[in-house]
Amino acid sequence: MITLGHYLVVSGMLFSLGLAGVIARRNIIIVYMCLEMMLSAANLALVGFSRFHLVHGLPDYTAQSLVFFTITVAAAEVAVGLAIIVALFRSKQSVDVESVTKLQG
Amino acid sequence: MSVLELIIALPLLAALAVGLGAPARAASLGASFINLILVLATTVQYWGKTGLAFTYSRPILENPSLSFAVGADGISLILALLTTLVMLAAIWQIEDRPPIFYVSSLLIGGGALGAFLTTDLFFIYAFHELALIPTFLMIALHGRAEPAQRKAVAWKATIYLGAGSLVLLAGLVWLVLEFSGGSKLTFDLEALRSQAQLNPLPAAKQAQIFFVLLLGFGSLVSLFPFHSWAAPAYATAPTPVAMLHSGVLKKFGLYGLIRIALPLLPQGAHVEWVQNALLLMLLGNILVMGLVTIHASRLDDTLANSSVMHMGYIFLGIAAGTDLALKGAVILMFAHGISIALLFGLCGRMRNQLGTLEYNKLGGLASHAPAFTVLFAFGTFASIGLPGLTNFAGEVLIFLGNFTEFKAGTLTSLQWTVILALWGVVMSAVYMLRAYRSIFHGSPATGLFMIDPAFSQRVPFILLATTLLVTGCCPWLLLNLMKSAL
Amino acid sequence: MPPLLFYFFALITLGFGFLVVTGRNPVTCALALAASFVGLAALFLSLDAYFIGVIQILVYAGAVMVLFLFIIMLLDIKTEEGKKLNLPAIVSGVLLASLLTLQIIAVVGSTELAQKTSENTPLALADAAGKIGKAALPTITNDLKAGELPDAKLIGFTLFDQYGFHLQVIGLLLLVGTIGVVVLSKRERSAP
Amino acid sequence: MNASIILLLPFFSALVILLGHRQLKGASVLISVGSSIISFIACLVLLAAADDENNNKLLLPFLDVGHFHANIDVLIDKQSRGMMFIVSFIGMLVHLFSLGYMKDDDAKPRFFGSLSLFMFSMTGIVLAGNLIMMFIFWELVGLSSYLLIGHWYQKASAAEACKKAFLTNRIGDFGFMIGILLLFGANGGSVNLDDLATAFKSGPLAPDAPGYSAGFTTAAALCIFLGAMGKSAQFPLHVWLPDAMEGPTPVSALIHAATMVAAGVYMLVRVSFLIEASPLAAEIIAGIGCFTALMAALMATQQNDIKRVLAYSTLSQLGYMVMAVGAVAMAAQHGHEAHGPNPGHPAMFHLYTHAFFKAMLFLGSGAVIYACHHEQDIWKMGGLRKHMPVTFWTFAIGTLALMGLPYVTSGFYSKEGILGAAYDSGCSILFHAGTLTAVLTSFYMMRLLIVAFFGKPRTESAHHATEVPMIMLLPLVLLAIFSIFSAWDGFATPLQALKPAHERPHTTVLVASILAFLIGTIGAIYLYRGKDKDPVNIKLFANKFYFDEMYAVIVRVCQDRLAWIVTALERVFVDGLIVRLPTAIIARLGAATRLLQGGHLQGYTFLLGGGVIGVVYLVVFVLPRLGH
Repeated sequence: MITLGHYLVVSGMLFSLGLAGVIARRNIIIVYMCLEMMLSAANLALVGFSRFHLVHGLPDYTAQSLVFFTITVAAAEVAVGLAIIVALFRSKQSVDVESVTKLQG
Repeated sequence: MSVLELIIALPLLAALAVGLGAPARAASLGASFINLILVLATTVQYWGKTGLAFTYSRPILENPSLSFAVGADGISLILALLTTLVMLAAIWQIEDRPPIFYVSSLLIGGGALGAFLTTDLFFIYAFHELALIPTFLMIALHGRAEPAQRKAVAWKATIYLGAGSLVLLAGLVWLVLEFSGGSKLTFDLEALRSQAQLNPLPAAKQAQIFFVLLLGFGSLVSLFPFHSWAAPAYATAPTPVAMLHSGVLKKFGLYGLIRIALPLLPQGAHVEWVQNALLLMLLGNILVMGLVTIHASRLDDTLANSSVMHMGYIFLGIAAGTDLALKGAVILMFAHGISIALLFGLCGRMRNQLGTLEYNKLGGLASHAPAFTVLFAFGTFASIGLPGLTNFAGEVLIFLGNFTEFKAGTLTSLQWTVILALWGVVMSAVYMLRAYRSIFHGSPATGLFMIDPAFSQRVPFILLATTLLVTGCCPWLLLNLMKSAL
Repeated sequence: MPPLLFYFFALITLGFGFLVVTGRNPVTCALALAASFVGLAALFLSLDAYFIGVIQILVYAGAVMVLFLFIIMLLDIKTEEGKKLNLPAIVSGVLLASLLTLQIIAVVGSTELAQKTSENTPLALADAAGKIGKAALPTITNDLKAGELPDAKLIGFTLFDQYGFHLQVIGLLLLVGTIGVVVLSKRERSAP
Repeated sequence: MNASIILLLPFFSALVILLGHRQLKGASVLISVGSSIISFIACLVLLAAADDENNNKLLLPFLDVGHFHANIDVLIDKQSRGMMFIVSFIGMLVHLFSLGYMKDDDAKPRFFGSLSLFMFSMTGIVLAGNLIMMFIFWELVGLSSYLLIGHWYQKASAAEACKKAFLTNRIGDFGFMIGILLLFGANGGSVNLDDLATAFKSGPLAPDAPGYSAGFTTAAALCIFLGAMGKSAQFPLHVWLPDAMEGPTPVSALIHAATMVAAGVYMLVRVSFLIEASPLAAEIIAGIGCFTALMAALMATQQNDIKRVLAYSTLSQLGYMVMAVGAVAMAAQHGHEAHGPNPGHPAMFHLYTHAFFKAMLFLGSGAVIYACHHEQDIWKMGGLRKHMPVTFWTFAIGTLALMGLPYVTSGFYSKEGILGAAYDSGCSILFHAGTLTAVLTSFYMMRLLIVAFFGKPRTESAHHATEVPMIMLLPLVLLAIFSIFSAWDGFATPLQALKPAHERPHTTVLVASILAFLIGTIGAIYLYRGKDKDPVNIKLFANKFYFDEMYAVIVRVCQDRLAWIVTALERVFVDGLIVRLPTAIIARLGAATRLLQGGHLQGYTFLLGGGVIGVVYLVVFVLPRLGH
């Protein structure tokens, strides 16, 4: 049977995939997509927990509201992020991560 | 208001006055001259007394009982005498130099006097730090070599001595904590001393604290492994600073060991591993630095390294810890201070007139500058340890002090070290006579010649040379000051 | 929800996720991401979170992916990706990912919480109505009595009942986000 | 009282000369000569007192710490009286001689100041009551010999010679100090000579005392002997004496013939109780003395510089005396006390006769050099007999005394005494080597006499040599008288004390010394009569067994090379380890931290991920096991 563990494992694998993508890829857009994947992996875990942690016999909706908030924040973030990428592209003419080392310590 | 406070305050006030624009040479010379008279008067007054005299205490803090307490016994008076003599000589031989020279000499002298004459751990440490700062400044600003190297040497000395003082501070704090027993923290040396008699610490702990203090004081005094700051610092330091630091300030570490470490931690030095470590280090001082000095090819390097080497003998006296050896150590501190100051002063004068101190470029100066040669001869033969000059009395007492407890059959490790250290006496003769021979004897090198300094310039060196001769012929003058057993 | 379907959707999500990470052409990555989000939404549904599942598809698969595609097209990013493989980065990425997955599997495996399945934690819809308390709206209690889960209503209720303030903040955030986007993407007239 | 006059007068004269030589101009010479005359008169008064008990008076406090006292206390007994007479008498004569010899020297005040300093330190050694006082004056004598040898310091050879002399003496003093320390420790903190003597007989160091170790006594004896070796130029430390001839000749006469080099032997006789206490040390001392005597005699046969010949003959005679000290100590071991009623010691007897004729020979050679305008090579002299009759006759007497003309000269009696002591010492080699040295001595002295004074003048300067002024002849004549009569019984009463008992030596010794004299003389006459060039040419002896070269190599390798290596090591290890290593570590750390803010994105995420994994691992796996 499908246990909570299965869901958590899937969310973990999805998260590590996203993390690997962020680390391995050089194109900022792809990095950004992997970031979105990591976020949604977190959502999966949250929904999993809300289903299996019952409050008055019902799924725990606080978790789901948190998922709701994450989704909205992710959306806002994507918008701003892409705007930055556009501005970046205009000044550097490349989306390569290596070129963006202005913030060197 | 004890006379000692006046003695400490005088040079610091003079430094302030010179800083604010008073005529530099007149003020500083006057201050150091009066100071010498005062110290001589107090020594005469102290003649025959034992223990602490002229004590006066101004309490400052209650809980960690801290007070600006002054007091002097035989040892601190001898060292105060050394300080005032060398300070007068160092200041007198400064000629047409910016006032910073006078201010720094006064500060170093005043700091050293403060360290020797106060009986409160806190102020002993504070005055020593006060005296260190001008040394670094002067090496960095007016050192001998070109700026880059001068800065490097100044940096090295600062960090080294800073680290040394930190280790020392750690040791002192540990010591004070150990003796406070959790109740009232006191920095007063006398209180600590009585507490040490009442309930002495266990030998193992004493050994540990003693070792930390030894490392702290050792690196201030260029004990063997921690000596690499000394030679370059003295070689590049301007003459008055070199005279004062190697002659006086370096003795603070040893004074600290004798005044603080030995009475409070009597068994500290005799625990097996501490004694072996100390003996190895001081042998390194004597034998290794002896060879390094023989290898030096310039006069200032030789003098700087030789002052590091002579510290070995004083540490030998402290390692022995017997009454004879400690008094010998104090006399040798006094004698080495005067002789090294004399030599550094003359070496500075030579550098100004000749421009170079390389042995192979010099020669035959005696025929041109006889008075200078005689003064240099006094310094050379004193630092070799010729009887009739003070160094010998100190050295012989230290050697004898190590042989008081003796069984005919076996030699303890201490006595074997003395026999090895004795070879240092031959080595010091080798490098000093080589220096003397290559500078003064032989035919004059082309172009390089030196005329005798005018009488007024010779006075400080004559002053130091006569002290060496007088206290050399009758060392009982110094010994009677230290009647009380150490 | 039969296990087979779960595995199928899990496979879709992870497969397309893998495709996103390894894809050469950004466009293919973007579409793969959309597909992976759909798979994910299916998983949400399997967890009786219908509202969230729909939202996932609407917001993520819809809006976010479209935005990405739009940007990719706008910036006309060629697939010059294949120039050179940044080997150390890839290796470290893969290494870290596998380490993390192993760790998660080990952690999940070791806790008994993970053993819960939808069978052994059934939703007690009937008695939930009583327990939910007076403040609940009649619509919710009627649906509960009728035996199905008014998911959207319940979420709405919790959102507006407990997290009202947070909603305002989120609203404000979105507003600021949009203004920021406008400011950022304005072309500087006076740029030299 | 007069002991303090003898001791302190020269010190004050030296001090006055040092301080005021510019104002005093010529007067400083008179002060120094005056002080030597007054101290000689004071010494006569001291001898006249002739109160026999050994009075040990405290003159000056030096070091008193608790119960330890090391003061300038004076021990006056037969031995120190006799030695004091020699020192002050010869010192006065040398002062008078150098008035003439150093007339045209521009640094006269410095010369006479150093001479007074020497008289002060030599008197100090003679009158020393404890070993530390002896050590103090030991080094002061070393200093004055440094100043006197290096009088003409402009000459590079003189500068090197005085440095060499001081350093070799310093090595000797190194051993001497260790000996003093050992005795100081063993004798419970007192180094007074009388206490030590009693300690060896009955006190803690006596053979029957508990914890007695023969090894320790030998070690102490050999260390003290090392001090004597440095001063009396015995075998390993003999290299400085021939080079010391760089100094003016009166200096050689006073210091390197009569007094300073004899200080070593004087000290050995002073501590003879120590040497007798350890048989092994006695044998070693006798061996070294005998070897030095033989070696120096061989070297002397091939020297061409008049002063070098005399220097090597001094070395040889000193070897004789040290052999005598060893032999007497060995004889004492075998039970039969060698010397009779009065405590004279054959070594001391030879020392004081040798002091007279050797000082006379050196002053004679000084007169010859002065006459031949500073020419020192005997092959450039010749035929001086006719030009300088008085110098010739006094020089001849001195040579015959040194060679030991039987029954006439004092040299014969004292050499016979030593050969007798060697004979009864129970070790035949000593006696045979001693006789061989006697042969060689008469050989090279007769060679010197013939080549320098007989035959015809070989060079212009020898041809024009004229007799030296009266002031220089007076000391020569006086010393010549003493060279002959000093051994006769009635003559110098104070010196009688130094003569050993007169039981007839064995006939073999008598025959041997006469034969040695004859063989040497005939050999020399036969070989060198009327020759202009040295027929015998043995490279080994001429180059002094290549000791100087060997020592130069040893010094260069052992000291300079080692110094270079040690400096390099010290710079690498100590400086490196304590200074450069920490600075390098800190610099490296700095660089590493800079890496963290490298600005590249992946780095951050990687570290982030790594951190997460670390924390999870820690929390989930490690902590529970640790029991938190």
